[in-house]
Amino acid sequence: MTLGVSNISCVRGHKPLFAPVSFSLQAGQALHVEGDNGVGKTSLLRIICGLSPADAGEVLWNGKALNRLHPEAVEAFRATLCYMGHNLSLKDELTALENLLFDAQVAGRSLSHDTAMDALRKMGLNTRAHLPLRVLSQGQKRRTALARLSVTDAKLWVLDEPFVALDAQSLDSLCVLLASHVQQGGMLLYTSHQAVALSQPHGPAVDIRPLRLVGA
Amino acid sequence: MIWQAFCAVLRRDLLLAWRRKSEGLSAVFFFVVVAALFPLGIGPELNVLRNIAPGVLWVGALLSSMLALQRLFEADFRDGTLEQMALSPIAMPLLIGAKMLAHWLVSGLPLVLLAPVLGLQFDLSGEALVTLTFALLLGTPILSLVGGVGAALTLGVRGGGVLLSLLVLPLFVPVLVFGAGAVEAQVSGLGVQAHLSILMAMLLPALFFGPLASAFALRIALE
Amino acid sequence: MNMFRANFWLHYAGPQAFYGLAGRLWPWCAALAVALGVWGLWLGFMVAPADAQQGEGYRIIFVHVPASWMSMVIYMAMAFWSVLGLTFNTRLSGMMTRALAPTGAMFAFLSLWTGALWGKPMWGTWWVWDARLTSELILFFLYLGYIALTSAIDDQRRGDRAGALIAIVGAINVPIIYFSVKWWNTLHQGASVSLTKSPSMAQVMLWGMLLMAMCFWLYTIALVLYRVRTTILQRESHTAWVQTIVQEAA
Amino acid sequence: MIWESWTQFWAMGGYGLYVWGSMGVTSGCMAIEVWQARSAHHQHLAQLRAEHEGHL
Repeated sequence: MTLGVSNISCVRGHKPLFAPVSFSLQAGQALHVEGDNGVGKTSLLRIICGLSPADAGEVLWNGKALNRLHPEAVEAFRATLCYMGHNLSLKDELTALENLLFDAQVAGRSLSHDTAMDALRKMGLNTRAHLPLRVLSQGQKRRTALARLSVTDAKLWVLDEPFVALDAQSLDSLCVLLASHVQQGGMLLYTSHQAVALSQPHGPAVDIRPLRLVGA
Repeated sequence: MIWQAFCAVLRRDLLLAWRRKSEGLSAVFFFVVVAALFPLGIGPELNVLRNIAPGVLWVGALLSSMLALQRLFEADFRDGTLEQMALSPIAMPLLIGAKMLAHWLVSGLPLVLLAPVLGLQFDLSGEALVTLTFALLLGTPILSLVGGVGAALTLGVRGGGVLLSLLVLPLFVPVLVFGAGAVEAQVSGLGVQAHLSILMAMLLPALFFGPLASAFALRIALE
Repeated sequence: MNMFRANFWLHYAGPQAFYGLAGRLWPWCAALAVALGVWGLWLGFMVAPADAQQGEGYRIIFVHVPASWMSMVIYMAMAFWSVLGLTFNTRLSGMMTRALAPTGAMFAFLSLWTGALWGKPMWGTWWVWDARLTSELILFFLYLGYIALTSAIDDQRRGDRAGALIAIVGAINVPIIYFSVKWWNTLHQGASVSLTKSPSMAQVMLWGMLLMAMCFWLYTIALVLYRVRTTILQRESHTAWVQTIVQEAA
Repeated sequence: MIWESWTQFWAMGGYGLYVWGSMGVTSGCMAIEVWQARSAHHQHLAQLRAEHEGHL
């Protein structure tokens, strides 16, 4: 399982956003995308996921370019991908539990009621699971979205600013979740302004590779 | 698995529509009000009303489904749900098809059910009312399916609402012609078979290509 | 002939090469358009005799019919470039489609305008809900929709692709619209008018019309090439070769 | 030549208004279109030149 990125660049207006980016990510590795505001971190993640096209270069999954020429590679890639962007794709009118259940089904995964409740409990939302999201605080909404990570079987996590708007306790539990994902052979790709150490309780810290985006 | 995802999207959208009742109902009320305005503008002469009824009811249905179309993808676009659909391993046209079905059940089906009642105000005969209902039953899904492409293309675009009508209304002409034509043919004693078959013949390809083209348009909008 | 090799076409599909090619071609097209226009109008107004039924009024066909043809041809050309653009992802396609649209809309408008001016003396009314006129009106709306959509989207690539999709959807619908309007027209037994099918159309009238049609073709080609050059300059303004051109022009 | 005088030519057998109305609007539209394309081209060139000089 390899994610390869070779010479990706992205043009907005007439100007390239960042200098061409290349890296490869194996199972059990984490990559932290850093860079100044507006340098294109979100754009890079969206290109890697296949939401936007790259202006040059390509994204490879297990050595095959992710484009129209290889539809089966794209499908296999999507089945192993879990993307969380700025917009959390939560519905205010649905309860936290409903959000979690519907989301899994749309992603083609089956999720039992109990597993979902369990995941919400881990995020400290057990008393809130049956309330419409409208009445939850911003932090609680983010935790609802993050609860998805503990129920997904996707191997590649692509997270845009996952640590924003979390209190100390939920930050810790998220770090544990990310660390155990990577140490169990998952792949993690995230952007963040803050440097956060990922480790399981009493375990070794995950070796995070930095990737610094620089303006072109 | 695929079926499960289809049902999940359908159930979610229906549930959302149920919890946001006022949104869905406004387009239906619009239809009722527009249909009631015509006699006021034209006069209560029953012969005239009977003649214009098919056209008026169809144009009303057309405009009210235009209004509803603006909300088809709007919320999902803003909150990131569409991104998740685009990245799902389930084929996107299928998920979009489920959304369109839900949308039609909420905004199209009520028009079909209300039309006969409104037709009574225009003194349409029993058979004409039946024909009107059947024509709307076949025609309103086409409006949702074709209009979905326009709704997807105008997402997040300046002046999206007006633009949507400019893009989509010309494409609705065939549905209007055959839909209203069916009722007129019924009233004037000609068979309605031909009109309804043609509507059916337009519905089938629309069922296939509508979600496909909309999914493609949504990917463009998400770029 | 190297014209039949794929490389040849790919070469000219690149903006820089196309800029040069278009720059060399458009003056010839424009000159030819003027020559054909003068010749066509000469035949139409100085040589062709008056029509037996319509008198001198028929001379409107020398612009009306070619304008109607062009409005349809241009929409098909837009659909063609759109298919090409969506399948091969060439940058040129979007520019061509966008450059074609205003001219197509203009011809659709001219077709409606001259149709109305013809209708008034011939059938006593400016507008008839005839199948052809009605479909032409809807075609005009389709052009307006395309132009409105592409100009409302700020991102170039997104605008190109969205426009391509709506152009294709429109092109698929044009025959269906025409068919439905025709059906509607026969059902209502309204004005069914034959504008051009006078059976014994004099040879010279036909020639005048064909020459005018060719004039409009070349006018369109010249103008589209010219417009695409402007768009290329704008879109490729950051490249070295455009900088050189700008420098030389200064 | 089929016309005996210019007046006859302009009158177009009583259809002058319609025939010349069509021709006039057609040529007017084309002229506007050509003028617009030209001015857009020159405007872009001028703008690019200004940007270019700004860079120097």
